[in-house]
Amino acid sequence: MEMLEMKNVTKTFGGLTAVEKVNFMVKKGSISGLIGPNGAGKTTIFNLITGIYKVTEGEIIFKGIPIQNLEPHRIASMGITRTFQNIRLFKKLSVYDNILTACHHNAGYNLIESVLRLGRFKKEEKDLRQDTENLMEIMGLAKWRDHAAHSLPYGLQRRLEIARALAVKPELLLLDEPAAGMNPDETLQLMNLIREIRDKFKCTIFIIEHHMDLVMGICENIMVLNFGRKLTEGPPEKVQRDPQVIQAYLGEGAKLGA
Amino acid sequence: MIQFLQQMINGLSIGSVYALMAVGYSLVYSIMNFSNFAHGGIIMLGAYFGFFFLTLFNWPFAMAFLGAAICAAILAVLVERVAYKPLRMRNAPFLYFIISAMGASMFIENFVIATIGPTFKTYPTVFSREPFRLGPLFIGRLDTMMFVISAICLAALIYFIDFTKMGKAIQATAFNPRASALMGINTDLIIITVFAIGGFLAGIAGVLFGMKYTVYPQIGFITIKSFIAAVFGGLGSLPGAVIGSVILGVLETLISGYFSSQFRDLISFSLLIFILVFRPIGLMGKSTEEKA
Amino acid sequence: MLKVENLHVYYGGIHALKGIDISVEKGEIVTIIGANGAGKSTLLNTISGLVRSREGRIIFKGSLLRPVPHHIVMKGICQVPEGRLVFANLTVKDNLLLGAYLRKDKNIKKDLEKVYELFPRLAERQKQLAGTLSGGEQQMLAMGRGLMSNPELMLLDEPSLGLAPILVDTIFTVIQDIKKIGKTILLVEQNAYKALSTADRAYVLEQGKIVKAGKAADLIKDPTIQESYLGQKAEAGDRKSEVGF
Amino acid sequence: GQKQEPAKEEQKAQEAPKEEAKQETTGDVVKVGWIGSLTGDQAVWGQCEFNTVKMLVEEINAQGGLLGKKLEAIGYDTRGDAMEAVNAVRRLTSQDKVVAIIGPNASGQAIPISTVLEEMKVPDIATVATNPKVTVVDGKTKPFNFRVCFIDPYQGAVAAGYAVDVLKFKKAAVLYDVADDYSQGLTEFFIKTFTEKGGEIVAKEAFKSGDTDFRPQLSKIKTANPDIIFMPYFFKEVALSANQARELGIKAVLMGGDGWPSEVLLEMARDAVNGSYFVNHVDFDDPAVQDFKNRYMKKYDRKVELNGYLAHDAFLMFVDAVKRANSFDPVAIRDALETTNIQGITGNIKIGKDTHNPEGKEAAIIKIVDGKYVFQQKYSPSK
Amino acid sequence: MDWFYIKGILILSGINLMAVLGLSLLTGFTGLFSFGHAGFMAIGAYTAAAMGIKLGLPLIPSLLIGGLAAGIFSLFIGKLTLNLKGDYFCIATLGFGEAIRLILDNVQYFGGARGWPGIPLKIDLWNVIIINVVGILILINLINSRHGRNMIAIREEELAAKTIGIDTFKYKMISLFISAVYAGIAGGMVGYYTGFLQPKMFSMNKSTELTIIVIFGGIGSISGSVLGALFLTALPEILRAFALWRLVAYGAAVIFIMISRPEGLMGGKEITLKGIMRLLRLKNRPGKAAEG
Ligand SMILES: Nc1ncnc2c1ncn2[C@@H]1O[C@H](COP(=O)(O)OP(=O)(O)OP(=O)(O)O)[C@@H](O)[C@H]1O
Ligand SMILES: Nc1ncnc2c1ncn2[C@@H]1O[C@H](COP(=O)(O)OP(=O)(O)OP(=O)(O)O)[C@@H](O)[C@H]1O
Ligand SMILES: [Mg+2]
Ligand SMILES: [Mg+2]
Repeated sequence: MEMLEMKNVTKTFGGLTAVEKVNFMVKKGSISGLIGPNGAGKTTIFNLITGIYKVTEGEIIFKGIPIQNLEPHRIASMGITRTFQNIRLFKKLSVYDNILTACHHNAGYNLIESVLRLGRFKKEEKDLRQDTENLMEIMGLAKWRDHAAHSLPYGLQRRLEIARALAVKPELLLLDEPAAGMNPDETLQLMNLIREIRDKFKCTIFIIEHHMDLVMGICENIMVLNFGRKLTEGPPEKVQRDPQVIQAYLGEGAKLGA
Repeated sequence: MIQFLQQMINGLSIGSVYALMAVGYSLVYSIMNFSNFAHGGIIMLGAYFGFFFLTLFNWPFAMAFLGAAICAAILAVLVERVAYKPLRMRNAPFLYFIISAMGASMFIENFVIATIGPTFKTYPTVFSREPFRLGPLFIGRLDTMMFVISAICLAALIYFIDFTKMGKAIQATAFNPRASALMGINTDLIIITVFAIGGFLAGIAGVLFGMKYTVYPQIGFITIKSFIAAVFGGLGSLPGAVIGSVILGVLETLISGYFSSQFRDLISFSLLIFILVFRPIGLMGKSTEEKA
Repeated sequence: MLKVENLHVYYGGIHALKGIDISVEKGEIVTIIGANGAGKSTLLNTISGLVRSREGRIIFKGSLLRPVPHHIVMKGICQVPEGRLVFANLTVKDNLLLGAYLRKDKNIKKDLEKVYELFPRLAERQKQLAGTLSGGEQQMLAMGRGLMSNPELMLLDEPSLGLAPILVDTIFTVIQDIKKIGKTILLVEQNAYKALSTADRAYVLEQGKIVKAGKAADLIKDPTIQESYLGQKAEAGDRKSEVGF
Repeated sequence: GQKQEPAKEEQKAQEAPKEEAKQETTGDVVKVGWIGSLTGDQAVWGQCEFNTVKMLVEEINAQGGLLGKKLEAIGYDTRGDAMEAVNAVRRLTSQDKVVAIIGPNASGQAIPISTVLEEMKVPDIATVATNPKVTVVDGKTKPFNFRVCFIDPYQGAVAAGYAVDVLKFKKAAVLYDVADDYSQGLTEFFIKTFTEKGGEIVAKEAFKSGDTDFRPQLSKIKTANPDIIFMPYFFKEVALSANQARELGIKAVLMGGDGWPSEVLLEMARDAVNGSYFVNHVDFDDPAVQDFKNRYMKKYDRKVELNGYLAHDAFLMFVDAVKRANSFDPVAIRDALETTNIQGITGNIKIGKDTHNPEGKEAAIIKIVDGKYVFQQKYSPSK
Repeated sequence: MDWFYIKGILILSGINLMAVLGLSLLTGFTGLFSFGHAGFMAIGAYTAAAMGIKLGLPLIPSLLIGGLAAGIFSLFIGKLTLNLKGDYFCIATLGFGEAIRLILDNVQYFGGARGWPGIPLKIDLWNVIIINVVGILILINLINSRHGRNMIAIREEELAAKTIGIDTFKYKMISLFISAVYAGIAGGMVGYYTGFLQPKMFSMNKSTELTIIVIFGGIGSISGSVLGALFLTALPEILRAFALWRLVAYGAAVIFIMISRPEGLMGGKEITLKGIMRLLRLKNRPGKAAEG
């Protein structure tokens, strides 16, 4: 069953075609990867899925509903969230508040109820706070509870961004280079974390990454993008032996290893 | 028809007044990314310097003009040192700069009121103020001068910012002072330069305004119009600021002349807001689809 | 050539560097490895004057460095900062030319061509605003900009961050090339394996302190280093080759 | 004869306390308040008023004080803001315990302070607050508010009456400041009288406080071809608009109100305003006026603005009321103020009991001839 | 000092505070900068006064209707302009504020520029305090709910806020609406306190004054706004003795605070009951230690 389907998706910036006629499917419950040389259009695809950019042509279908050109917040409330390549946390807020803010969808009390502190407000707010505590625990952030987001080390900031995305209870989670700036050991931990997330939160995950250890280690299906077009697609074993991929992306070093 | 032509001339000359302020103001804006509300104060000080050089020291006009511009430049730098630099050092958000600028503007204006006094000072007549006549049309002499001077300033600034190494360094510093420092750019010097140029232009505007309108502590108030014009023209774009100014001037004139002078600002503001709704980055602003 | 003595740096109450001593000789590649938040970037930023130290001395070519960034660049030290910091509002070409801001020689044009040769993608995008480049393209630009300043000592902060594997190789080749023309390099990298294979010497930084130093070739074989920085627990080694590194 | 009297009055005012000073215990200080703009765009007028009050207080003290007591002037800045004016009056009446207040010079501040005055029972004499509602609202006289100037309807009627009846003009244009209460008031009453007398308003154009360019409006006025342009605003704008009118080739006679008189007007627009008329509170050639003008000039080395004359007369009203009440009790002063009938330098001031305005105070019509203010006549419009 | 005078200052602080609270939500918590809040105050003031005088409603309903009128107006403005960014929005609000004033200047039914005297006096210290306490409580509850947090998220990082499902436009609108209601109520209080309304009272200076207070108090801090309103309303009164130099000192004080405390008085922190308790306990501890 398909979680996400891209049909002939194209995006141009002025004269530049960043993404061209891309077709791809993400299976429900899978971990899929998106790789390709720098500037291939990977982040752009994420921006299209999350509604930050408007699609020039083509369709993006999420659980059977076309979502291209919906407002980002609509798409998010339908169940797609993401992290950013350049970290975008609520910098001055604490770790706790970053996550708590993102939990807002799980409560339904309205303005009046919050201003008058009615029963529903109190109950739901308590739940939100409990959710937040749980998430911090799972993501190993509890220790940093009251630290301002911007003062965390880089690796933890990435982790916090994932936690914030999870707070929305997404069905599809998009991770844009989650391992950037991590050393191999940390990358390994991250791999385990991503698997754990998929199992615990029952969500589908779609990752952009340049760390091949990670991509090849956890992705079930990988799309390779080059110059905005799909180069190939398939399981890791297939993709990493593809001479086109080696030539455009992995480089000669990969051949030696193989 | 004659009436219309005359009104267009009126509009252009009002526009040049706005433009003359807008070049200096917009320069600082485009570099520092905040509205330097003290710019009006510097214009006013420039006007006073020019006045005193001409009347107390009996300097020849060219010398007084230059002297006033230089003094204004120095004062603009002084304001930067006192009111903005400490904020810059702490990477304060732009709101704090704006408040500091408001404080500075209040300080400057009232300092002048308390020392020089609130009275109006009339510039000595340096040259004839007779308007040029073109058949039945009247074209102000000072207005023409302002128009030409703002055009020259604009051209010079565009050249300086876009085509010189220093200009590039200024833009780089505007974007990220830390990274600029890593390029070997003396960011402090760059910012001093920007404020000095801004102040110099303010001084020029000040003397011309003084001659046109007399000198008084609130003469800088009209800067608010150039602020509006600069936004309308597209923030961060120097030609945008000037074109915005001219358009605002013409627009106001036509509204006063053909609709209602009572509701002039209401109509012109509504039009501007209306245009912004369709073009949210102003006339010449650069479209930037935010990159995530 | 560069000598850092007993360097202490604080961020407010946080003691980020706790008495660092390192030295870099002319023509060497020295790398610093360490976990996230160890203080690597802080060290580079202190050398280039962006961050002030509370205690300690930095000596470059025999004279004390004043902690003023543009002054330090003038002396011949150039940093390629972490997180790229390209000038988003300027074009690619202008970014590169700003790298050569302090240079007055006639080779600027030639060097520009060299950078384009190294990163053909930048040549294609000369007129594009740097802010709209992809992450990796920005990283290339940052590196190219650093090269344009033609420094004696280059401080590289995670130059391979966000780059495609093929380009990671290129970057390390470039680093070797720079060394060949007599420049000195201080390299901070997360990709410790690559860094140690490229460098002559290495320091290991943990929580603001140097915990190990030595020849890179020796450190790469050190089991504790292998475990905590190279991600090589016994079985991981196999996977690495399987994946193709 | 008339011209000699104010001087005499003043002399008396200054001599009388001398004798009393010996009788009562000296050393006590009685405070007189003043409010107005010392800062902001009204500062020119405010500073002149306060200077005048300070000078007069010093003069009285030099002659032994009033009812045997020394006076002290306490002035507070309002920067033209109504709320500030309220606070300043609160402070004057409660903390400083002044016996009376002089000023402010704008109706927008004079109206809101009345509630404080009534609560604290301290009288106020406004200088140039010309809106009728300063002293009377909905037919009720405000007990503690007085003023020394004539009001907008009167001034507007004088200007319009003079233009139609004396100058025989039929077509008038009005340019006014839409954001200014004074300007709007004069405009309203000028137009009313002018049309009542059979004249025609051919153009009514507005600008906004702070504007410096009036050519769009003037160009439009030019096409309406009026005999006279009424410009009811202050001299800086008058100078600018007059110059611009002439630059556009407009030949119509210009006319204005008491916002006009100032040296600056003549310096800035000497030729442009040549032959214009305006309504004034004083005849500048009056000897009594000369005396005050010279004293002010000597003390401050600045020319006195029109507000100074009115502040002078407001102070005179206060001194007169204190003497007649023979007391510094604010309520007694208020009662005495209601029956004021003195000769000031701006004319005869007879306060109406129901209006608290100087009744029948004649306006002076001044013509500008070759850079001089030439008194034409005292004028009040015929009914 | 005399209580009568202090009471005056307190009432004025209270009126300012009400408007500042609203602006604090918009600027401090949602990160939108407005130069037109005096316009909302004006709408509230004139509506509330009309309710009282023409319809004979009592104070509180009049104020609420005034606030609501301002709020409804803000919806129109917001619909048009909330998509604009930074200074563009700022200019739009400035234009709106000035436009409102110009309309009131021209509406002779409410006295035009000459003002509207004779509004019954119904404001005293007690009802000012009650209104403000209610206003503060509402704001605190709002800020500490998901709705308030969503607004803060917009201030911190709008794009990220969108991707976690926050309808940023809607929340900006809510924020603008509530802040306009507060401003409208404050405006109503002005009329019922001074007994007089005049468009001049709601000039751009008033808007900037409010903004200065918000920033001065510290962005994103309600207690900062309270302290800021008290302090900055009292400051000119304290400086009365300086006469001519009063606003010079005021301007200097604003600059000084900005550069020495660029986070504002409270710097985004709040004075809370817990905090005060903690502080007290800290102070007590050494004492206890000495006992033991
Ligand atoms: N807003 C924009 N305006 C103009 N060009 C853009 C814009 N956003 C992206 N591009 C261009 O589109 C291409 C694809 O960019 P994208 O960010 O998707 O690359 P990417 O695959 O994520 O690369 P990387 O791995 O380096 O992050 C790049 O060449 C980039 O310069
Ligand atoms: N501006 C700052 N304010 C406060 N703390 C900071 C700041 N910059 C860094 N730190 C802290 O100083 C420590 C060292 O940070 P630094 O950036 O030097 O680490 P790093 O080794 O470069 O890490 P990474 O591999 O993630 O880049 C960290 O604990 C970090 O949280
Ligand atoms: Mg990318
Ligand atoms: Mg680092």
